[in-house]
Amino acid sequence: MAMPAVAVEPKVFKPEVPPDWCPGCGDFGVLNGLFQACAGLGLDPAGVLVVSGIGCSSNLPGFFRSYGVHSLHGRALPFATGAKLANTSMTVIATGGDGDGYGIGLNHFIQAMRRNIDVTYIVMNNEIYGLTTGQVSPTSETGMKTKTTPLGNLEGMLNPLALALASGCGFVARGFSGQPKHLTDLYTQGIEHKGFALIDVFSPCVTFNKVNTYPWFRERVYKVEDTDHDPADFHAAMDKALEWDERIPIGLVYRNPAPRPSIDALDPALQGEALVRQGYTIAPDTRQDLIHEFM
Amino acid sequence: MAMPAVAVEPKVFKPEVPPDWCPGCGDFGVLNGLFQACAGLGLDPAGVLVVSGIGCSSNLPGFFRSYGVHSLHGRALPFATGAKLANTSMTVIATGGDGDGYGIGLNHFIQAMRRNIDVTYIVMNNEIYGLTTGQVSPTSETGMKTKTTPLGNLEGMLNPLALALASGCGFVARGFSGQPKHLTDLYTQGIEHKGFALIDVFSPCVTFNKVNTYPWFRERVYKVEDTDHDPADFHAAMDKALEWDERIPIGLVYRNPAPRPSIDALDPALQGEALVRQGYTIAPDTRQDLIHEFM
Amino acid sequence: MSQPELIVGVGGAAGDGVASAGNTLVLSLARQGIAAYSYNSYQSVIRGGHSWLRLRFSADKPLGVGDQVDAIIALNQDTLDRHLQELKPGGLVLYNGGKLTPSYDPPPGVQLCALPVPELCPASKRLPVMQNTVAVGALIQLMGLDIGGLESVLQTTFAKKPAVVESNIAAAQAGYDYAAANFTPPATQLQPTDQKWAQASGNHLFAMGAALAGCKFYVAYPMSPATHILEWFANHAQRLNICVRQVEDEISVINMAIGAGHMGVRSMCATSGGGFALMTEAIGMAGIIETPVVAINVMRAGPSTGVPTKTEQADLNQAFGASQGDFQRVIIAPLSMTDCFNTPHEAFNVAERYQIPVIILSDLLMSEGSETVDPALLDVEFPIDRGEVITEANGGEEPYLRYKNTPSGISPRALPGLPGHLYVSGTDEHDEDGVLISDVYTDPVRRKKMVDKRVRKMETVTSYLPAPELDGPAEADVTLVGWGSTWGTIVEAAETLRQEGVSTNHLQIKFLVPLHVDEISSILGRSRRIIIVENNQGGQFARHLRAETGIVADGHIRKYDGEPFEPKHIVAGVKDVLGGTQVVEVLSTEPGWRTDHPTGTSGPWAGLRVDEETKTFA
Amino acid sequence: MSQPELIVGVGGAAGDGVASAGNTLVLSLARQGIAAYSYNSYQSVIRGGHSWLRLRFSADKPLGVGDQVDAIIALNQDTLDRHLQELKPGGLVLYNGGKLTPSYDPPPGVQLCALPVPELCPASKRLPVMQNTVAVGALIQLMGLDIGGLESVLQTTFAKKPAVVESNIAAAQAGYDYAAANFTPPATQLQPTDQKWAQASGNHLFAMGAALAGCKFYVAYPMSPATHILEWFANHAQRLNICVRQVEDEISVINMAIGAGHMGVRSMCATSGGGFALMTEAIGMAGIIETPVVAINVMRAGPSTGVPTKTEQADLNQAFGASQGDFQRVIIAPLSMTDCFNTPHEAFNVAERYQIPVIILSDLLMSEGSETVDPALLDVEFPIDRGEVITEANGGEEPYLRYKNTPSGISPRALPGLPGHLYVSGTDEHDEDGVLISDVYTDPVRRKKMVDKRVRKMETVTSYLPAPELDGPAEADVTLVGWGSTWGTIVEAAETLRQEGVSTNHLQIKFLVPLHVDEISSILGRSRRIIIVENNQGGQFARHLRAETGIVADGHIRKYDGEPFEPKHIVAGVKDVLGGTQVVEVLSTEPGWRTDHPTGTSGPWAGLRVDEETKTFA
Ligand SMILES: Cc1ncc(C[n+]2csc(CCOP(=O)(O)OP(=O)(O)O)c2C)c(N)n1
Ligand SMILES: Cc1ncc(C[n+]2csc(CCOP(=O)(O)OP(=O)(O)O)c2C)c(N)n1
Ligand code: SF4
Ligand code: SF4
Ligand SMILES: [Mg+2]
Ligand SMILES: [Mg+2]
Repeated sequence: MAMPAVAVEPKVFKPEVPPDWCPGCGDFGVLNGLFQACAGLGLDPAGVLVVSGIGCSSNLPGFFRSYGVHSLHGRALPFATGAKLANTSMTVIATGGDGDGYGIGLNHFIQAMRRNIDVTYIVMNNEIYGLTTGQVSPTSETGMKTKTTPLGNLEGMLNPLALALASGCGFVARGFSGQPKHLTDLYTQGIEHKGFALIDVFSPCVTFNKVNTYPWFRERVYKVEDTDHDPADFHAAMDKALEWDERIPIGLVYRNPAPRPSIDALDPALQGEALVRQGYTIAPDTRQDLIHEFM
Repeated sequence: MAMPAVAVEPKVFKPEVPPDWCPGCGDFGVLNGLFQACAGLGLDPAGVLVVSGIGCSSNLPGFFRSYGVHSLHGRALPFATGAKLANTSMTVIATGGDGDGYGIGLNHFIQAMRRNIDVTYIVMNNEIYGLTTGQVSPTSETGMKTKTTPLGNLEGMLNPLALALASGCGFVARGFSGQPKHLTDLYTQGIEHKGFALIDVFSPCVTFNKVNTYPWFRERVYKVEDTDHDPADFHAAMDKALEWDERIPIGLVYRNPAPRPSIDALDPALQGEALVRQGYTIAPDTRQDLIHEFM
Repeated sequence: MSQPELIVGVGGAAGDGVASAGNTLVLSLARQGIAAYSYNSYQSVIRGGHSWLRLRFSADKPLGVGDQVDAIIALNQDTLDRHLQELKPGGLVLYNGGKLTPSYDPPPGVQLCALPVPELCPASKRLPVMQNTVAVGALIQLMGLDIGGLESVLQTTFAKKPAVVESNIAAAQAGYDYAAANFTPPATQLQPTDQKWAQASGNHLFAMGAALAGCKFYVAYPMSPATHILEWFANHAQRLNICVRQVEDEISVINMAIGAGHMGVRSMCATSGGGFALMTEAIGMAGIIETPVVAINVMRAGPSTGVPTKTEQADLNQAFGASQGDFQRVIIAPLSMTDCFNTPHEAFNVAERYQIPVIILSDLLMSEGSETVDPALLDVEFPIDRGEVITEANGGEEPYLRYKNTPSGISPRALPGLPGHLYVSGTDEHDEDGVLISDVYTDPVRRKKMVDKRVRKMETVTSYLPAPELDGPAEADVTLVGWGSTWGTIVEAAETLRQEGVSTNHLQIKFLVPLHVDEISSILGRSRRIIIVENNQGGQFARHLRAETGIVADGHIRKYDGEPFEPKHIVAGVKDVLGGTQVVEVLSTEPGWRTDHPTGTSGPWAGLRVDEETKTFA
Repeated sequence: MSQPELIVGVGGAAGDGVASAGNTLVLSLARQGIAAYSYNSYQSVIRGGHSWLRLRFSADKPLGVGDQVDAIIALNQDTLDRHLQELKPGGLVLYNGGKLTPSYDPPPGVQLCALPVPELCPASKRLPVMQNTVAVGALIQLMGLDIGGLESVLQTTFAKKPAVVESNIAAAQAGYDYAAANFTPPATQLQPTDQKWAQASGNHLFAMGAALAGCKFYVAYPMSPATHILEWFANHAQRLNICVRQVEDEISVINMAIGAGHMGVRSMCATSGGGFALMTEAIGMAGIIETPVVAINVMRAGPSTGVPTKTEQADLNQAFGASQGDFQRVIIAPLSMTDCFNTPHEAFNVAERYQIPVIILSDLLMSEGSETVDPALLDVEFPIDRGEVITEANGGEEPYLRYKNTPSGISPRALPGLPGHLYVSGTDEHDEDGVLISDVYTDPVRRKKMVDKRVRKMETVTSYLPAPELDGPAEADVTLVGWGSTWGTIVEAAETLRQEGVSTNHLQIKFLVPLHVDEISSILGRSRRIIIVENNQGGQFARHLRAETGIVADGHIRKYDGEPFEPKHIVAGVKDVLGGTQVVEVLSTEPGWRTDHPTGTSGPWAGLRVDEETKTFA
């Protein structure tokens, strides 16, 4: 797909169907940022595939005008990987929630980073299971009371940024849906990054998470771009990833200055035309060679 | 189970069935170390449960005299977790391979560390799929030729120690089956640690991994115990975890100086008698209360 | 049903208080000895949308959701617009006349009961949900009941806020009095009784039933419509000393459950179809290592994510085909919410006695719907059958054979931890002592011996489990056959058919695997016309019945539009079958309805109508 | 089989070169126009253990592993001890007389052919595997064949090492000459022909067949016995420009495969039972989003990990019940290794035409065994049927309906990337345009419409797929019915039965779902006695056939001891059925065998004997 460098109108990506998220849900901001970023990059909706799992957040492809897939809970990344490998000319964006990506889908998340597939992964991290109406999530804070932890969560809180760094991810960022411009910027860089890009987004669930609310985040988040943080420094990035206190960093936490090529750039079968545009036939002499291996 | 502090003979843990691993397989060393450690700790075989997945390494419980389970590929940790929660008086050890624990079972591995279940996890990391005769593993080095990567592995190498640190694991160690005494020591500490303990063991597959052989490791490994490494220092531990070069560290890489209590120590239902020893009946007045909630 | 009954629909958006209005109504009537059955058709959005709760009341316990509604409480305009048309002749609709106006003429004989809520309850201006109390008060009056039940419920509900109690009681009284003065009560009036009723969903009854049956370990991953089981357990874990955990996925769930079961506790988990798919591999593990475990699959409309808030019975094939190879399992489908309470105890007993996995198939109708239950039925001490469990440490003379080849196929089970009985359980085929057979070159004899041992266990299961019994006259023109949750609705349809002169009896199957082939064949062998009723498209039970018994039904009544059967669907379906149709596919809509339950009064599908011929939208 | 045949067993430990000796033998004979079928019973250890490769040779292509062996090459003492007893009268055993001695008397009429290997090939002292070449040379002589084929194979095999070629040819010649001078050839002698043969396993033929059918994406996680498909693809990925990936688990595998299929490439994956269990959830996704994908389940003996190196046909229930809800799928079980070559092309065509998941059921026998194939059969260009795919960008006048409610149920498919056809595919129930139905309050009409649309697709599938045909006389006393890999062995058993005077015909089923109910019912309706042969305990196919057609077989021949059927098992089984047994359970052992294939000559089970009555060990 030829990517016109000319920006288009964000409304190009707005479908007729309006989102049915709860009024005030953080996911609206996530979606708006994506309209902006794709428009800014001048993407053609027909050249974009958005793949999600299952969850409130995973309803996003239904509210975005492009090709889309609303797949299975936890399986957005494998689906997106297969799709990208089959058609490397598409811009592939995977989206979902914390339960989807860091709970049931965690193995795929880590391996996708290790594999380094050229997919931008946007996780709407509300630290709760929204669609199923308020159960504990791997990213729920220790001690948090939810429908399934009435006495408080006894488990540790999963740290997606630290895991991403430990998994060799070349682009690790965190945004906040209350800061839409900043978010758009992170998306833009993530989509442009050749290889797996993680954008974890604080996207408050106004209905079921009464702790990590908009004000809660507003009080705490600060942009690493406003500090002397060097996103090329792995150790500094790990420090940022571990910061979870009165101050919580958002922004581009890490970008590998010498990133490994993505798997789609390495696989010999993918260096010519996209697979979907290749013919089905194998030349008769190749066929003969294959047969002779059996003789 | 009362744990006699008195050491017993290692042969107590040796069953009649001899291991059928290939002669020279690293897993022999792993098993021997376990005989020694359990004997040194004076454990009673009837109070030990060893749970594995599927793989050459996962055959270990069959060669160890205690209660044992040879479960499903990748599922040793959930099985072991359920078993430990049901009977907290058992010493529960989970074992398996790199494919088992870091491939198909990776999600459980990360979440078990986050959950902090009191299980000691020994991974025989031979950087290859042994039982299925030599395919690439998540821990195979980039570029490595295997049966399924004839042109060399295109993916990044998974780093179990870094992931363990990023997942909040309180005890992170690496051993080498060529250094049995050191290994025994790590096991002993791991079993004694209250909470999840990871012991990743270089256990060469002499049949299918022609790169990461005994000599290859012997040339490279050094003990962090022989350096001024401070296992209480998270950042230093992360540095050790990332070291993979002419020199590769083994030993106790990290031990949280203020470890979180393990989940079995926190769950209110587990603070009395082990669940398996509790009666089945619910007092009539409690029953009445339950009914009244519906009225 | 000999006692008078009334069906009430409460409609509104999420946030309008539909569920709590319904709950108040049910509890108020329950305290006056009137039983209820309720089912909520709701939308898969967290706020807004539309929710339609149907409540059926009678002194005789209602067994299902019933047919058409007698009365509606419309909490918003949308409800008026959608449901006014559905009222029975003689029915009535209650609504806040200060806000809402019907947008079309009601069906003939339907009474429009506009409540001047702003005047009756000035507080409703600040607190719009007060309108619900006014309407409930009015409805109770129209049902012919005393207001005392409602007052006592309001007292319990707001126990900690006396001012709220007071204002609500005033609102209720205002509605009650206004209705008495201005509206005509329906012909049917309910009679209070002395019976006490508890009200609970199938999910909550599963949970409580399991706890009373000795469940000590419950693990799950949230999935509708099974999540409320987890939530009940989580809320009672500390008090009942049950280890309750939510973990990373359903694979972990089932493996933990089996791990706990293996150590000797009664261990259970629940999910819905997609989560159950992920559990299947481990179900096979439980089969070969012979570990008791109970897994509940609360079915919802599939395939795949499907319609997560709608009901269906289409996971029988999946339960039957769960995991590779031949192994032993039991599949049970409880027949009602009350039966959900008993099923875990039966499941645990059969699981432990035969050392097998047991799958329970429930569905959204039962799990999210609720019914009133005689509290005496819940006040039971279940008999516990753990099967052959070795509890004594062994002297060590004889080696212990965990998988001993006994005549019954059941090998006495020592629990890990017991001295003198060390063994390793493996998912590979193994010999009696647990040592793997798969690690030898070939061993046909031992392999067959061990398969046969496990097969033999099932020889006695059908006699251990109660056989199904025919309901109704021994001889009849029509035998209705159903399974699981359709029980109550079929009972009622059969009664109606008999009243209408179609002689009908009824066989409902609870134990699906193994099937009581002899008993069923002998019952159905005497049937003149067999009609199978199931809440799916493919006829999964019909296939199972044919596969096991060879019986081919004469007709099929199927429904797979997401909504549960109503008795009238079955009554009409039977007539269609008698008229020559083989497969009747029932649809929850009526020709002529203006909205056909469409998707909203605004949005792209607004105002669409069903083409009555083709059942597609014009 | 009219042409003479010889069955050879090659036995040794892992590392003794069993497979390469067998391969050399097969290729040598293939170059002289003699066909072969081979199957290896091996142990699940990487080194040591025991391996027993059976090779069946004839100018007429053998269709199965055959019955008893005519000749043995014993590469170690263990092989002599175990298998000497199994030789047919007139048979012979070749072994290194310098090392091995029979430990018991051979069966009457069996020739002991001790080769003085140390003298014939002094190099064997340094390189023990040289004994294999000596033995192969000797066997070729005894078979009545020229040594030229063997020489040419040795030349190709060691092409890069002339010295090795030379020493091997010398060793082969020494064995050949020694046999000519000292041993008596068996009565049966093979005749060279001009036919060219290729030799391949079912797994390799799957892979090549898929590649020739346009497969562009292959993804897998290693699992025996399916791994060789992945390895073939990995080795040919670059040359054939196929994206081949090994990923973290089978869940990822199937979701990636569906992701790729969704974009428009022909996409395939393979695994065995346990891995397939993990794939089931996504099979349902492919069903509802209507994405073509092909998943192979190479069955091995279950349940659970079971006996990973042994064969069985017991995953039909799992394939049938894969995933929750009612949806459309096709299940195909190829009939032979050669048929494995054709099956992917049929699977892709039906998957793409009907936009459904297709499950292929192979088994260890076919996938790890191999047969010779006429190379002309492999030199084909498969017809490609992609179904209705939209390739032209749309002007944009009419909105594109991805799930259009067409009369055929098939909705023309635009591939993502094409301008003007934007859509979102969801696993929730959706309307024709892809917009979710599950997000509305209730929509029975649209829900039913969409289910019905998908159901309708299957109306034409059976006519698209070839119906099974009866083999043998139209009228017969016995009709043998099998499915999948048992085809060849049943063909041979039927022939033997006819020769022995039992009039027999045979129906083999390849397309299991949907079943050609009409054709099968009409064929079997004329059968006098139906006997179903299947390689499992539970009779999964018998159940399926009864469920779909109502047909109840008169007898069942089942085997679930890990070893494949031999014709004699079926012949004897038919006689047992004719004698009144309903279910014959076949066991691969013979009363009186001293070792009954036990687990080793050392270790705890050494020297055990089978109690002939009880089939247990004394
Ligand atoms: C296999 C499976 N298990 C469980 C579910 C039920 N389920 C749907 S969404 C969800 C979690 C949602 O949480 P998250 O991913 O954080 O998304 P959110 O709704 O918070 O945006 C779950 C458990 C499912 N659809 N599939
Ligand atoms: C669900 C499932 N998928 C695949 C397999 C096949 N399998 C068995 S062991 C194994 C990997 C073994 O590798 P590893 O865990 O590293 O153990 P090793 O043999 O190297 O010790 C695989 C893929 C299986 N048993 N189950
Ligand atoms: S429940 Fe929470 S996450 Fe879901 S739409 Fe509402 S606010 Fe958003
Ligand atoms: S194959 Fe490798 S891992 Fe397996 S037993 Fe042999 S040496 Fe050990
Ligand atoms: Mg969430
Ligand atoms: Mg390994």
